[in-house]
Amino acid sequence: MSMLIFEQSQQDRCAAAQQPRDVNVTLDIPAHLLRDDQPFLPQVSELQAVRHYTRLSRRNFSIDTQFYPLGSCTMKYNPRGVHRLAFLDGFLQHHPLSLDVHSQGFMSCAYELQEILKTVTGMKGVSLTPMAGAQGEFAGVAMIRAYHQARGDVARTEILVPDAAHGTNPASAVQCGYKVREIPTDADGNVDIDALRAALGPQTAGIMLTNPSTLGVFEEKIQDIAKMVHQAGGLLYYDGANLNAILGKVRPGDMGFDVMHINLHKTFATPHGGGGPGGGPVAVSERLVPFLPTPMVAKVGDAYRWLTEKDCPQTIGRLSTFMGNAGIVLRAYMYARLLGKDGMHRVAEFATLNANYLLARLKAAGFTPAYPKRRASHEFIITLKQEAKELHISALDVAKRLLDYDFHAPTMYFPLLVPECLLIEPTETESKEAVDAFADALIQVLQEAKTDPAILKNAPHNLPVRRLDEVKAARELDLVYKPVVE
Amino acid sequence: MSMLIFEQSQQDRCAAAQQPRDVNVTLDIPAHLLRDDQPFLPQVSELQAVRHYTRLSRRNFSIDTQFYPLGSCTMKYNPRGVHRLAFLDGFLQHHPLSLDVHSQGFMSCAYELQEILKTVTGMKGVSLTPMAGAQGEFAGVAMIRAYHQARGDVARTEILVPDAAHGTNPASAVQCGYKVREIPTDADGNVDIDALRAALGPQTAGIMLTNPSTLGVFEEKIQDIAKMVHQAGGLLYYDGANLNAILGKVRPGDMGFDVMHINLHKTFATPHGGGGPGGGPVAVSERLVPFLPTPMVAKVGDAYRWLTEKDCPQTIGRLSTFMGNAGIVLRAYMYARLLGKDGMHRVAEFATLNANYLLARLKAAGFTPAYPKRRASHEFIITLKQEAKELHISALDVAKRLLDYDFHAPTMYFPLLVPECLLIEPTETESKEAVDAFADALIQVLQEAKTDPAILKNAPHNLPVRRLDEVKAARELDLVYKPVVE
Amino acid sequence: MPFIPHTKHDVQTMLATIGVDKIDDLFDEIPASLRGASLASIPDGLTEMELTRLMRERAKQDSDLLCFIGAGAYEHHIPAAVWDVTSRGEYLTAYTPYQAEASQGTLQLLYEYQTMMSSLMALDVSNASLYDGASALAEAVLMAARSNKNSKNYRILMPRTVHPHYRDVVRAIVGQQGIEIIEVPFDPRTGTTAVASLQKYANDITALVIPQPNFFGVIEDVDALTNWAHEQKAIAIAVVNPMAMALLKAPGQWGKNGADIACGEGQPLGVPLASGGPYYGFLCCKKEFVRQLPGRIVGRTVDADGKQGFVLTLQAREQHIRRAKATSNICTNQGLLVTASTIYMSLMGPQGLRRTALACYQNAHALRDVLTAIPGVEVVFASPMLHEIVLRLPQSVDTVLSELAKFNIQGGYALNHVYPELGNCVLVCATETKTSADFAKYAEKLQQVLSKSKGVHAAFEKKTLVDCEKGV
Amino acid sequence: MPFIPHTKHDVQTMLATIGVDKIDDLFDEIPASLRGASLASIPDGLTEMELTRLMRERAKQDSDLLCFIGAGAYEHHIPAAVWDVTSRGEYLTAYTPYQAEASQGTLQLLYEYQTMMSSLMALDVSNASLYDGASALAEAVLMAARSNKNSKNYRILMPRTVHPHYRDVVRAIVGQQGIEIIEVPFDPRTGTTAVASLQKYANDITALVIPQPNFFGVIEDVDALTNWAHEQKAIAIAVVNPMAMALLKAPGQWGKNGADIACGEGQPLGVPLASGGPYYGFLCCKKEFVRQLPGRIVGRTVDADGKQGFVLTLQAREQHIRRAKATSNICTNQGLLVTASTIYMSLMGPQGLRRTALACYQNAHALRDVLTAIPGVEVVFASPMLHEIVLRLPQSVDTVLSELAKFNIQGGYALNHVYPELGNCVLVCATETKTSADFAKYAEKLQQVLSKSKGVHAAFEKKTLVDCEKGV
Ligand SMILES: Cc1ncc(COP(=O)(O)O)c(C=O)c1O
Ligand SMILES: Cc1ncc(COP(=O)(O)O)c(C=O)c1O
Repeated sequence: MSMLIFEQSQQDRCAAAQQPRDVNVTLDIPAHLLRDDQPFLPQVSELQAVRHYTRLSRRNFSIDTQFYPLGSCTMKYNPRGVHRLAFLDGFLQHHPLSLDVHSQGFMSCAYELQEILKTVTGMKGVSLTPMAGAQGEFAGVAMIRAYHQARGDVARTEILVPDAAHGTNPASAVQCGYKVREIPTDADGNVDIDALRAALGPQTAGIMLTNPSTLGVFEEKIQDIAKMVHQAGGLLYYDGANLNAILGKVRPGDMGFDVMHINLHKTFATPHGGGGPGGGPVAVSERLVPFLPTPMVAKVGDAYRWLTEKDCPQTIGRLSTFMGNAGIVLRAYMYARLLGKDGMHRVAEFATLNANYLLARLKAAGFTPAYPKRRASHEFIITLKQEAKELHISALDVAKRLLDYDFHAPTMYFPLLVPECLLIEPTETESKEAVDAFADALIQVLQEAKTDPAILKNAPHNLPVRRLDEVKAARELDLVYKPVVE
Repeated sequence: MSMLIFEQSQQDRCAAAQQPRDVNVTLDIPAHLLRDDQPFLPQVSELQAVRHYTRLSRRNFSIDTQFYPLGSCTMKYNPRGVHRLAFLDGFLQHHPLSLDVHSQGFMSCAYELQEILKTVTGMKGVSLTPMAGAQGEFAGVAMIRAYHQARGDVARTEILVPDAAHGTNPASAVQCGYKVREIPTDADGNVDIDALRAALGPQTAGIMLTNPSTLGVFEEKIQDIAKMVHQAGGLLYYDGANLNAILGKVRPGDMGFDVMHINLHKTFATPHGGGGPGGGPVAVSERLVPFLPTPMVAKVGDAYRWLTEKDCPQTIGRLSTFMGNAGIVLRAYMYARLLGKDGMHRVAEFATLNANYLLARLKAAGFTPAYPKRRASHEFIITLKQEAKELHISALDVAKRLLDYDFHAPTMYFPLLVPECLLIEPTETESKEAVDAFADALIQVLQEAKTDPAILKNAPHNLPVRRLDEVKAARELDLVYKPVVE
Repeated sequence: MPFIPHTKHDVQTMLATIGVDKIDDLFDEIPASLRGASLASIPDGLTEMELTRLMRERAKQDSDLLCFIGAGAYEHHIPAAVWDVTSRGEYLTAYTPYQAEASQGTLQLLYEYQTMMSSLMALDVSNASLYDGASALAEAVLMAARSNKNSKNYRILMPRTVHPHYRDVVRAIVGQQGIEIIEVPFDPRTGTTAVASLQKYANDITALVIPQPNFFGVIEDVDALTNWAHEQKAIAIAVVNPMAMALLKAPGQWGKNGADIACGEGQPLGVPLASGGPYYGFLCCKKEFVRQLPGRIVGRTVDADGKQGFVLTLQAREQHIRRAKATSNICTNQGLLVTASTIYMSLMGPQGLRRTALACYQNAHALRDVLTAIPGVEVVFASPMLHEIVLRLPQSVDTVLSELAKFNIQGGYALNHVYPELGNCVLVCATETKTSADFAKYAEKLQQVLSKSKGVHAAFEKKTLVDCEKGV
Repeated sequence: MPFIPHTKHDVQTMLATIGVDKIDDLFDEIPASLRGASLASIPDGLTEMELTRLMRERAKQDSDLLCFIGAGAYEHHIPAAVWDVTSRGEYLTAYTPYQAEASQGTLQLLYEYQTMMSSLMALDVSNASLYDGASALAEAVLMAARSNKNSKNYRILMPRTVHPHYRDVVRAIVGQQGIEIIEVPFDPRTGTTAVASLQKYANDITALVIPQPNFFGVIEDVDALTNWAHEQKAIAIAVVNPMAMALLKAPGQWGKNGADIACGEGQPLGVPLASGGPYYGFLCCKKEFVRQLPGRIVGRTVDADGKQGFVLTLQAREQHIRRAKATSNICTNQGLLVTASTIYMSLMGPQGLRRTALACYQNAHALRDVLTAIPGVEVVFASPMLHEIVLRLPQSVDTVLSELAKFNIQGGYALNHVYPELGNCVLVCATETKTSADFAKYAEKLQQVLSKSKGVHAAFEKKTLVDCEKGV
């Protein structure tokens, strides 16, 4: 049963305990500004609403119920304690425009997170306000732009982006008014250094990279790249989506990056929430500090205060109504405190251990790694190019069939340059048994592909719905429910 | 997957954030009193535990996910707000032995609930401590005994119980040292008055009744019965399990009852929790007030204080370590406040409306009510005696098949006197649509019984397990997991 | 209409189907004279928003206390995951798992619980919960009385070191069935039950109750007591703090043959203080007693396809089948608390539970040290203890506790009311949740309270020991 | 090792399978000079118990405040069921629903959300969320710039009655793409944007932003503004409080043809204040703009058996497909908040939402009455309002708010910093959560504060109106 909530609605029904009392008031608002129809919201009882949304939830996969080897997404355990503590009254009922004197509790957490992020990134300044990775990218590139402009260096119109980059990178660069130039990848998954050299020039504002890259391998020549880009007058942006691979082991600041974001919902384990909210704090080297987005938290003596546009005249400005996803900042802070200094580097170590172990098992079973000579970072790529050719199955089919085995599918078809790819990231919080069970399932699916490919083609079979028609969805747009008039 | 938690356990694994720090302490406890083996508890990560118990939960039916027409159990909506508010720090972290000055918040709620229960029952005194209906029955019968003893009336050794009574009634009477004598039911579901008259005598301590009875009909001669029992020197106990049928409409005190319990987890909508906790406050008429179990809450001026054995020298004593299921008392109080005076009688009205409507629909579809001449109260009985004979299916088969339709089964085989019975109670919180859908399903199952009885016999088909072997469970007792030694 | 979904139109349709005009007609079998209860004194209904405001005020009245009371209910760290998962609708709003196929979640969990609890007690089997610790002890006593065919007279030896409320409850419950409870005094120096002191009752004893740690926080010589009981052909009933059993020898390991029955309060395992409940009672026993065990029991079995599954079993012991002949009248139990405890034990594991007990031990000793550094504050019993200790104060314990209350410190449980012989004594507890800052705060305020009222209370004598030896 | 389940034995087996000796070998492709980040300044890890203690202290510092601040974030009653259900692991810990078959819960919910939000705005379609209200307005502006083929110069008219932070954010975001934001002053008597005042900008306007209610809590004449925009062939962008749309005319109903795009802050619909986030931005539009709509969109379709199901659709607008040519760079959005809002709207229904708006109206007026009864406290704008109002104080607003803070009263938002022309003015809010007792308390303390410091502040003049007319 997946009846829509509207189909359970009846005129004049309501969740009565939730309705404010009827007030008898004469409005001094002109009648023509008042609404005279009733918005089409459900009219259901409290039990109906609770039951409907409880039941709907059970039609989802989630970390709390399934293994989620989703490359680039770092789907790891989201500590329940952290979620609960963020619901403490003092945090939850705290108005964002409270005076500083009424905000010291929250500000102390934000301030300390700023400091922790500086340490783990090797950077000099941090602003927590960006509300997701993509907004962090926007902020970062905007700072690159502000930096060049502040120096009168106005001819830099291009941002370089490897072809393996996540879609947000070019999109963010464009949103900052830049042109995007793609740099190819070499056979071992590294940036093609010659192509990079050729692309660099006085028009280069900077380059956006993640390291390890979205190909699951560490960019070995990163220091050379940094030197080349800097010599050309450009700056280096680090896409922090893969920070989990190196947390506490290697620091982007030490690699030569000037600016980066951190996906709190990945490395710092704040829950993904079915697509958000996340957090995308930015960290910068010395020279970009003046441009950080506001507000930030400063500590003066024992007290904390907000830094605003007034304190930071060169800031790229404000990116959110208040200070970004404050509750996510709080959760990331708590997670950092739970890990502590020892816990940080274990994240990268065990994420890498799990990935390399899973890779070893899959290799042994006959799967083809995209970069067979390379170590896996915290993730790695399997290409099903050959299986696709021989067995006429696709990465999509394998992914859908995995769902039947009660495993979330890996990331498919990203990065775009690897054909029929699965990007697999087990994360450090999954046990060896879980990783083994996933490997067994994938091996089993490969076996099925050989003996009974139809079972893949028609997968999933065990889920609330069979394979969905996305083409129909896009062609015959049905984006809002319209009641059938009787 | 329903792997046991122990099967996911590994020596030396743990949920590290939950472990207290290792303390280095020399114990001055004699070595022979220390444990030298490790208890067999799971050794799992936090994610493993959360995932395991989250997944397990999904193998349950519940009010939040299904309609539950479970007669005698009053499975209605348990307001989420009430549950959440009971988790406020001031309630949750409050020690039961706190001084009165630190307990005024809780005590004010308990006191007001006592008053509300007096009003809705028409009784003179209330004690909240019994922890479920059965303990309330125990307390009630113990008070009857104490009453007779206090009057030197020591020859009363028998408690009368109708044959339709719930099993707790005779069991509680026995636990109070009484002999139980059963009274038969007449053809219309009433107590057989002649049999009752014959059974009454100087040995009669009292009678336990519920009204409406567990047969789903109102005992029409209740006033006569009260008079007869009282004349014989006995007292009347009201089993409050069916209070939902008359809440705010009729009061047990007015019917002539001397003592009763109230199942807070039924009428007052505290969640059943997969089998508890509940609450079974007792309410009594004037003459039993001195015997109420302690502690109770008294109000002195603006302050609240505990009444203990010292204040109540004739009390039957203490039934729980502290004051019973305090958190359930709190929830029931909140529910009562949400309903308020207007909400109370609507409970009975709409519970009765739903039951009679469902009965009407089922009658029209050819089902046989156990008492066709009677109105349903908040519940009613269907007997499948005829279907059993003709189609060779049982009430059990119908119940199991209903599970396939995503409805919890009604209560089966209770009361014992009606063959192949289903005791059906929709409650007031279910919508007409839900009641209709259930009726449709039951009608459909009856149809299946005619066309394809095997589908019933082998039901359920759509649940995590097929029909379970209870005989094997009782014969080859497997009550604790023993690891397979490799 | 809170929680009632019926629209006017629904009501009309439904009444028409039934064939009556109005809802009140459905009550027409009820004598008119009985109808129309007056609810005038009940307040008007509140919205959830209004209720929230009210309850926040109420809760606040009892908030922000620094608690050193134990005495049967203990403040422990509870991982957030415990109640987050326990509060899922599927656990919270499910009924008793009579329909096994639709209740595999709860049933498997209970089977896991039984396994954990049996192992913690080192006994063969466990039931799926009773109401609370005190009523579990009452049930254990009844169980012993039913089981012990050697004893004719239903005589139960009950040390005074057992929680006084437990003793009250046992009296209230088993007293109705002609069982005699004989209270055994404690050794005033050690605060324990000496085997020697039992000897005079050594005649037709049905059962001996053995607490560990006992109400005073003191560790009893459970081996000797268990052996003594068995020598008398009495049943040995352990009543223990389950948390402590990760560190102390468990009932099944006591003496030569182990205690026969173990029971107690499950609250320390993941259940919040919550004004005293809901908690749950646990009850374990050797397998030969299983058919006398009251309460629900889950067994593992198979389904029609041979797949593993779980059901309630041995139901023939229970009231809904056996009625007047049932082992107990219990029906609704404390399932949800067991759910929480099972998740709690899974998160703590054997190491976490043991470390918790050790942290309690360490903190209780640290608290003892800082409090007894105050002149006039003394340790009463010279015995090993776990997380609670009896201290004698130089002034009226009730007054001191009231004064401490003004600083929002809950200084402990005054013993004078139930143990008159322990006049100025207080039972003080420190669990793993407390810090040295907390101890310092307590000590500071206690010192302040004591010095303030020194003059007033100089008249008080230390007559405790004398009373105690009289065995009041 | 918090959250890492590996036993020593696991690690050994895994390393052996990989064929290396130790974990560090797995990092051997990383230049040695880069390895070994110093984490010395990060504190040691905490257990959850220790963290709980710490965070309770922190939270307490910001607790127990009586809040009359609105200014873009509103304290409303949120039914407990909203976050109880939203916090279920299946919503909380799910990823973006790219694998549609494994995400039908979230997808159906989003489809329901789109339906509710479109209807609340009286527009055809809604996306599935943006970051927050301010960034949603920035996206709306970008959308208008992409869509309006009549306008060449990307000129956006932005009334100063729009939330100042929204204006800052729009500048920071769209400023990078050469879009000009022209700020329009407000009428100092009414606090609204007069159509007449727009006329001077009437040349190649891309879009006009129309707030309702505006930042001052005042109700704008949205019909006139919308019609004016359409006369200029400009796109009308509504930025509204969604709660208010249950009472006030909705964007799609404004003027002759309705606003084209509506956006705003979703927080009032079931999202707690929480220091400013996470909230979510909503964005709705007429259907002709749907391919310019940024963010995720869910569509209804069928599965291989023809059964109804839901998928993300029109993904070709998004960065993961269209990359540099995407409608926006947004990827992770604010899904969980939409989950909460959808449940909230289901529980409130049209009546609950409308009554909430009415209760706000009533309370704000009651607060106005009690505060303006204090000598020197005056209403600034003579206009209808909803739940917020600008009041002029007889003394320095910063000082007064600081003094009120000492009584744990949050008296409102000081306007002098962003509107220097509104010198001593404060923006005060009262939602349905406040009671007359709250208003009385505020009034009492305000009176007390004002009379205490009267002497000191006598020198202040009322120069507000003058400044304001200068249009600072
Ligand atoms: C490599 C990479 N970069 C950037 C992003 C964008 O981050 P967000 O979704 O938080 O905006 C992602 C998110 O999946 C990513 O995987
Ligand atoms: C009629 C009746 N009486 C008594 C009881 C016992 O109540 P409890 O389960 O709360 O002990 C029940 C419970 O189902 C019942 O239905």
